[in-house]
Amino acid sequence: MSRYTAATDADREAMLEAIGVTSVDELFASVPEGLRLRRPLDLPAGRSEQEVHGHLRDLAARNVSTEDELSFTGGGMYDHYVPALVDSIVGRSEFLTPYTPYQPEVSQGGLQVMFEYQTMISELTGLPVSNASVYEGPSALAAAGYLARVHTGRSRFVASRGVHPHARETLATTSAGWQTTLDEVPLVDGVTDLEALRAALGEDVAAMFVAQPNYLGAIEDLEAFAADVKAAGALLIVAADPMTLGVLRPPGDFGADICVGEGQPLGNRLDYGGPSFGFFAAQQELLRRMPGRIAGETVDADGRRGFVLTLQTREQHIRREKATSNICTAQALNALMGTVYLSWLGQEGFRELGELLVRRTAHARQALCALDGVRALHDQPVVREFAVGLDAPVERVLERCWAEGVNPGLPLAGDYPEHPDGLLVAITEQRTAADVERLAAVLGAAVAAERSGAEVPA
Amino acid sequence: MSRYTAATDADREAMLEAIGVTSVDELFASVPEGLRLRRPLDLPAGRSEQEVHGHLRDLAARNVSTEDELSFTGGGMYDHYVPALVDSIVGRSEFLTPYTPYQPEVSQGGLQVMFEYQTMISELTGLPVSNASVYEGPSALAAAGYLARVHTGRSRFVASRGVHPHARETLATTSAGWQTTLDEVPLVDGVTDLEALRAALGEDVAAMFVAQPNYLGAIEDLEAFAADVKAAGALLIVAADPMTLGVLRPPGDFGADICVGEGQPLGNRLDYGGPSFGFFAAQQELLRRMPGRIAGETVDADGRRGFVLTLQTREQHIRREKATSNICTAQALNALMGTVYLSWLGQEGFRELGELLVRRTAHARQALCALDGVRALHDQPVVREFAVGLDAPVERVLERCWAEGVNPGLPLAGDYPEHPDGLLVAITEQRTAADVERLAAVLGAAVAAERSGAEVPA
Amino acid sequence: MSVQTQTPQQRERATTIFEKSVPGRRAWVAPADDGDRTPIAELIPSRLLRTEPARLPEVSEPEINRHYNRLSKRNFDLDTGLYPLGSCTMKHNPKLHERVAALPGHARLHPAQDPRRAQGALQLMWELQGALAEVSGLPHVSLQPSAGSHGELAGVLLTRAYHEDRGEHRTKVLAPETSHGTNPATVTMGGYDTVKVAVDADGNVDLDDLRAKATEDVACLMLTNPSTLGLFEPNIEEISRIVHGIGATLYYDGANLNAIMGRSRPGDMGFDIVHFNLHKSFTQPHGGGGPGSGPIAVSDRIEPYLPRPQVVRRPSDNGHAPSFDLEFDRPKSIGRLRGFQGNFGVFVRSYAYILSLGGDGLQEASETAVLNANYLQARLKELCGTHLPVAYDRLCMHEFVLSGAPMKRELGLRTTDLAKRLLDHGYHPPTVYFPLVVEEALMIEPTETETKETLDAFAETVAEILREATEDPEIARNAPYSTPVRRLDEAAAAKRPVIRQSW
Amino acid sequence: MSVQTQTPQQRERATTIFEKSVPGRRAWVAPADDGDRTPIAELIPSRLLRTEPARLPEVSEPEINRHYNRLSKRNFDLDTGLYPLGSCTMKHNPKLHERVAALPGHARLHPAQDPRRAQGALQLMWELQGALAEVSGLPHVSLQPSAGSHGELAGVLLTRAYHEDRGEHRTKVLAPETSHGTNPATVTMGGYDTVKVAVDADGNVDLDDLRAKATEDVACLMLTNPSTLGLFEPNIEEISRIVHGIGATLYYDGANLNAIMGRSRPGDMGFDIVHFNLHKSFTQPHGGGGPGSGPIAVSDRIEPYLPRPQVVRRPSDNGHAPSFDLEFDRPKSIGRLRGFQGNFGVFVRSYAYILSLGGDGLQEASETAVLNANYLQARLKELCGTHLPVAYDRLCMHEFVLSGAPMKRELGLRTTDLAKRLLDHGYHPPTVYFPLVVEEALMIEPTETETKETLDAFAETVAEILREATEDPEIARNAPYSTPVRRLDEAAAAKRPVIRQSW
Ligand SMILES: Cc1ncc(COP(=O)(O)O)c(C=O)c1O
Ligand SMILES: Cc1ncc(COP(=O)(O)O)c(C=O)c1O
Repeated sequence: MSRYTAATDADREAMLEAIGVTSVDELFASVPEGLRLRRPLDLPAGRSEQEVHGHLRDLAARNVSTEDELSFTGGGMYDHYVPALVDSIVGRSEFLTPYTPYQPEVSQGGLQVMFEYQTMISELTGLPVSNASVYEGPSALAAAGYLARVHTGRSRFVASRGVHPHARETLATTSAGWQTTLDEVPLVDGVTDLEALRAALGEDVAAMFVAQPNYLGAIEDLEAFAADVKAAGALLIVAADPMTLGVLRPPGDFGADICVGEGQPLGNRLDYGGPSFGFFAAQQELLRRMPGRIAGETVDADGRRGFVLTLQTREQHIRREKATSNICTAQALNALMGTVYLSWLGQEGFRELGELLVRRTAHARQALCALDGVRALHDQPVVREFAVGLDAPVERVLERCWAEGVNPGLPLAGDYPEHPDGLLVAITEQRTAADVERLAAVLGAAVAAERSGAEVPA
Repeated sequence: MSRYTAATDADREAMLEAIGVTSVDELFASVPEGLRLRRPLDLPAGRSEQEVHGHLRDLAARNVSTEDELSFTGGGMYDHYVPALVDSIVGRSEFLTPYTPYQPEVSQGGLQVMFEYQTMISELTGLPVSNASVYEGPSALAAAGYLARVHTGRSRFVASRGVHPHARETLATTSAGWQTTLDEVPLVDGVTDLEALRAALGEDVAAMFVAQPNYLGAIEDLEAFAADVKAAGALLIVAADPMTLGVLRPPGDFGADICVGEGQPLGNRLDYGGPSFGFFAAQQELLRRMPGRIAGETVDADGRRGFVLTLQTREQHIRREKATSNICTAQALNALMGTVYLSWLGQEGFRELGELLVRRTAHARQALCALDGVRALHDQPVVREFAVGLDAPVERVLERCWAEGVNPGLPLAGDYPEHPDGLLVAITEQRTAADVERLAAVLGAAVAAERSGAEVPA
Repeated sequence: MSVQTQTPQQRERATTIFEKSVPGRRAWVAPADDGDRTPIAELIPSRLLRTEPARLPEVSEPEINRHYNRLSKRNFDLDTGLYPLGSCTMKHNPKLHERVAALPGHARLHPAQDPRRAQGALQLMWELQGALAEVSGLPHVSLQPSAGSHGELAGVLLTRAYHEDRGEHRTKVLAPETSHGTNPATVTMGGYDTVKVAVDADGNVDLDDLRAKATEDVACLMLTNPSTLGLFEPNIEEISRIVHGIGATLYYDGANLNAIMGRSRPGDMGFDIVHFNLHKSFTQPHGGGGPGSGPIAVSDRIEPYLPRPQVVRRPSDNGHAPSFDLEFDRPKSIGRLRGFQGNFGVFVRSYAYILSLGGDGLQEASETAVLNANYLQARLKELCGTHLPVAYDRLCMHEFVLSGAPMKRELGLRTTDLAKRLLDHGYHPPTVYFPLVVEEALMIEPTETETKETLDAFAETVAEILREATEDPEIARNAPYSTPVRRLDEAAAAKRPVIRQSW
Repeated sequence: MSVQTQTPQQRERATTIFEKSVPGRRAWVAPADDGDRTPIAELIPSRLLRTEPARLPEVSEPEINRHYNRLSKRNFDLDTGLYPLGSCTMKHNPKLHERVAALPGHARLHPAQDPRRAQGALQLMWELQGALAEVSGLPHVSLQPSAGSHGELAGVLLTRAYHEDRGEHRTKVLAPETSHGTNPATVTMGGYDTVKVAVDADGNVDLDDLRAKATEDVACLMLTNPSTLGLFEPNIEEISRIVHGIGATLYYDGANLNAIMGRSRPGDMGFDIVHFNLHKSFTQPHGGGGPGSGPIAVSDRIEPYLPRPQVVRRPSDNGHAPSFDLEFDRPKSIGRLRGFQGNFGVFVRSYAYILSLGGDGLQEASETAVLNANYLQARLKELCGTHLPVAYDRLCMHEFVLSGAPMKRELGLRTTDLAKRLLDHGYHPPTVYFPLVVEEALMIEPTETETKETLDAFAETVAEILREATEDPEIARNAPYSTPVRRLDEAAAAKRPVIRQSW
């Protein structure tokens, strides 16, 4: 008997007899001779629960997590505190183990959560309709691109260079078969270059993509774009960090057509990058072009309120090649985490937490930029993340800081060669004022040491 | 609004009005003036969830747990692997948050678990009746003493020195008002001295207490006592380590009247000593003298099978001063852990795990006793724990081993001054053969270093 | 049309784990061993070995999981709805507490770990002791007792030790007739006789009766304050004078502490010994009947007798941080009450609770508990006062008691019928038939974590049940209808006890 | 007698979290700050700031907890009972996996952590890649895709890159008419046209039709094997020859891999690209519709185009253990399909599963899945064969498809009626109305973790429902009766969509 199965020898015998065969091998008779694997799989033998647990604990211990160091790493995913309430709710098997609510009568819990989630995302983004989640941030942006391509019939994308590098790359990858091109608008002073954007727009542009805040942490002035993009007949697609929407004016208010983003900051753990969820909200007229599941309210045979998956004629299992998307299994459980988290923050908490981030980030930015050899990469207002330039080799400075148990952030050079000395620093409510002081001390010392040419400690 | 409450200012106003008072202070008018605390409690201000979590994580990090070192510590509680299944089941709010099943119609889950638990304990101990758990091991033994006192009307207890020191002390503490005396029977060769026991028995003896295995890990030959104890008209009370009952003949088979014990080894975590559970099983004729809750099977108004708390006329809430015990809140959740754990081990697993312990312990005992300066304290057969003597100061040897990340076990000197150089070493399935080798190497080196007079490392 | 209107899951016939057993099935998989196959009988003499295996079930892991998962759904729980069980303080159990208790540094800390290597745990216990001392107004705390009644036993044993140390031998313990059953039961276990003290028409301790019974052979008076009627003893100062006048100790049953945190302190009232129910006032989840924890706090004169070991803080001699230790050398100690250091896992949760709320928060918790109780009392009086009058009609503390006597008389509904009918409406009923001084008692403790809307809905439901009963009392008399089982035959269960599976 | 026979909880009216909001209530408490009260408008220009707060609910923590707890009880789940949803492999989800995924070293590992400081995670991914390669018989694995259909998209994009690299421009992708909806949907998103290939009377790919459609402009054939009918493609070798003969790629939709692990390998069958559904064969809990994970394995010729970054192992130069890294420098890569490295939390679970079972265990899992499916098929044939015949009556693999056509004709019961009536009996129904080639299809996949008793009881229940329908088909036609809501008006929902709360 393998793990988690129940068939005893006696069971197997009785079952084979009922089937009318004499061996399990017979059940596989339809597999052509030549395709039968005639050896055991070359994998280690099974292990007991305690051994598997021990092995994975050992592997986990070989990672430096945000529990092991003072981390200011962001760049799309953030080390926010995930309340125990979220764990407790998503740990309930009734949420954890069912599949997509194909049978609504026994799936009202999950369906109502989707409905609540959609409402919250709609509130956050200022857009009237939201689906029930897509995979994650960058692919959500690509999905928005697909919608724009189909909706407008146009073949050119324009993306701000402030859009997350992963999202721009994902759009490029995914659109390989769409016969579209992708132009990039550079940043000036940390934000999207308005002149360049205007120049890039045209009648063939399906969509303009911009991030709020952008990858360098700067708040984009969406108002400045919106009219031009609209005038060109293109869709304005905003990739927003949801955690900033407690303080920032929502993209919908500026006339964005679609707002997508990475949901991880909302009650999802880091998990080395996933699973999290992507959100996808849009203007009403795009509703029937949306990808993914959408829950809707209705009534049952007795007039009782209930929820169902709705507008399924958009979806692959009904419409097949005519579907608005191929997405099937998405991220329902992660969206639930986001929903519980937003309930937990509540209306006031969501705003207050946003304000806390703004203040603490402003303070950290000031503290770092006051250090010798550290300067702001731009002066734009920021919410929770900012970019600095170091007058010292970034990699070596980082290694010095790591040795002190501090991780000051992400180097920018890889994705932004124009900022070879750039460092992206993120703040969450888990980083206290004292932590920021420690960051300043350690980073300052590391930069100073590099500038003085001292040896890097082993 | 304090944490976890909901009354807003508006709520409070409306509620006070409905009550007919104008302030919360008025609600406390019945507290005499002189007894009102006129200052705030001198406790730190409340903190956010993330701060409380952080503070407790910091405190926890200042403990050396069995996850932080290679531990061979036993002596009543053992570092067995607790399967994730147990956590998952006891984490369900339906088990976690209700109270004692006073309303059986909405408590069938908890009641049936008690019924299953009672069956399992009965199977383990070989005794026909079990209650639904008491606090923990030592107080279970004291509770058995109380039963014996009341049942026999006699006033002397006789306890083997092999009974856990905490249990002997708890019996002494608890019996302060019973007008009983407590005599101790020494150990010879690691087991209860039969001659001395016989000499100690008499017509005034209410009960004889013995541990199986005893504190030094030795298996007691219960058969040798039973007849004498019975002949003296005393109750034979066995304190058993339940994890050994997969291999050892159950106390009931030897004619024990009561079997109690510490349930921690059965799927309960260490938790620095609690909460765990005590089990309490007995012969049929003692049923109506048992302490604690007992679940029984019955039928409902429609003839459906169901479970209730039964024989409640034993209990304090019905019988008050005539109750068989004062116990009220006990350890239902911990007994549930034990029940799920025993289901998980299953009939074969329970035996196999016992056998694994026997073999691995025999191997470890052999390995340690082969070391220079280490000898067996006794040669009795053992199941999962054994005692050795060191030819070096135990405290200093321990400190050396700790510095290597190994905790070889418990010093005996405190509780058994007759073994000033004694060390009690426990094995669980979490300590592999390689771990035992490492123990031998580290302990051997520490003893050798001490004997050669080397400095203890800082 | 014979349609099935119950979910099978709800009304499925109870099947035990044993009945799901099939020989040869299993969940557990052995960890790798070293290939040692030595027969056990070579290591342990056969006559000491089991011949027949303990008959445990043989079930696969998915089926064990389903079995207990389905069983769980046959319980009502606090996370589902109101659980106003009087005297039990069923307040919300924060999920944070489960998280911090599960940290490996807590959950996998061996209780016999050397104190130098368990500094975090000892500091936590020491700080918890301090907080409990502050809340109770009594300076010395032992965390050892496992639950409230264990704390009571500690209190009685401390009283005995205190008196014996002074060469006094006393034989009686007083307790009011409203006292909880654990009080007299504890007295008996402690080797004393219980003497019942009457309560007067207002529900207070009858001072004359107390004076009459306060003789020199009395060791202690055990009191709950607020009482089990939810009323603050207005004469507590006088009671204290009487009890101390005869040299007895005054014991505080802390089950009702949730009424007065930050507002009044037992120590200031004159109590010598207090127990806390951490599972009540300090929100340990009740676990279906435990675990709990029953720390005690005592005055200076009782301190020498406290159980051992005691957690102590030792100042450091060299300017380092102080260290924490277990003190065993306490010559007058009554000794241990149990193994190791107490229910540490419970301490972690209650300490987290105290940290979360702070002093102000604890006070506000009590204030809101009292506000909620009075509000619910007022609403029930308004809606159901005729049939279910408040037993002692005045402002209450954190709970109150209704009498179902008129309901019984006029509607033919007993308190138990009302309770069972409440089950159909998704409420856990209040405590019933306690305290004994109130006929057909219904003891209601909403706690501070319930909302006004919940209290309103509950009051309206009770009113609705009474209304329904005026039309047809049979409905409630045969309730419940919508639970996994209906009323159970308790008499049959007790008469011929089936308390284990025969299989 | 108008007794209430439903638990209120079960039939309570749905109330959203917004409807529980009361201004001023809250759960979140701010962590201590440094007293900074700078107005936000001094830090960010007002015109960029929100003027109205996002209307999130205002609810206390205990009430949020109850709200979602109660909602959870309105879901049926795998831990409660049989969930034989065809094509979805609803096998048991071991609790161990949740434990190991939650270890802080996994759960709190930042995805942008320097690879040198995430060696445990990278090693885990590398080892998982190796295991998936071995199971599939294809040597190169990318873990990046987020779910099965994302893996399909990767496959189509890889096919495009492969052909374009060879200067070929192809426009069509073939898929049998039994294919899952994600296949054609993916084809469209990938910029190709879908061409449907017929299946023959035995449920196999119609080779003649395939040959006819296998033209030079075909880029790929997407195939599920066993097919969505639960049948192994007996002509897979010939199919492979045909597809490769025209220079197209052969894509394996891995949703049904649970049938053949350790028994047969897609790579050996000639597939170029495979996706895995880790949430199916490798038991990630389905989460009410995700998360999942859809790694792909490919042959040597496709390898250069794999998404980036790729997890690689680098031998160490100095005798130390090898190290693991993320390789970005892959010039022919199609690029990223998403952010970061994929659904790592899912990898942890599936890796734990593979470690637990080992090679033998995976094989036995598949064998038992096939055994269970054939047994259930046999039982249903025996008990219900007249009304619910097996669509393709032969031995099946891990699932099988019944046709409800005779049931509809003779009893007036549609497949959906049977499904709804199953809900009353505590079962999740099978997949219905798929695959499309079977009239009134019922697609049943019991998985290997179910017991014989469960399968027997399910078969008997289906028989019982049919029996009931011969007497009164209205019962099933109006089912369910015992669920939190009864049949829902989906048409109304779609006609006038209410997809968010207006409040
Ligand atoms: C008033 C009162 N005293 C004492 C106790 C006993 O406490 P425990 O159940 O913790 O032993 C209780 C609890 O039920 C109680 O309500
Ligand atoms: C046959 C088949 N192919 C593809 C898919 C799509 O997989 P996913 O839902 O993981 O995107 C499914 C799952 O529903 C399926 O059953």
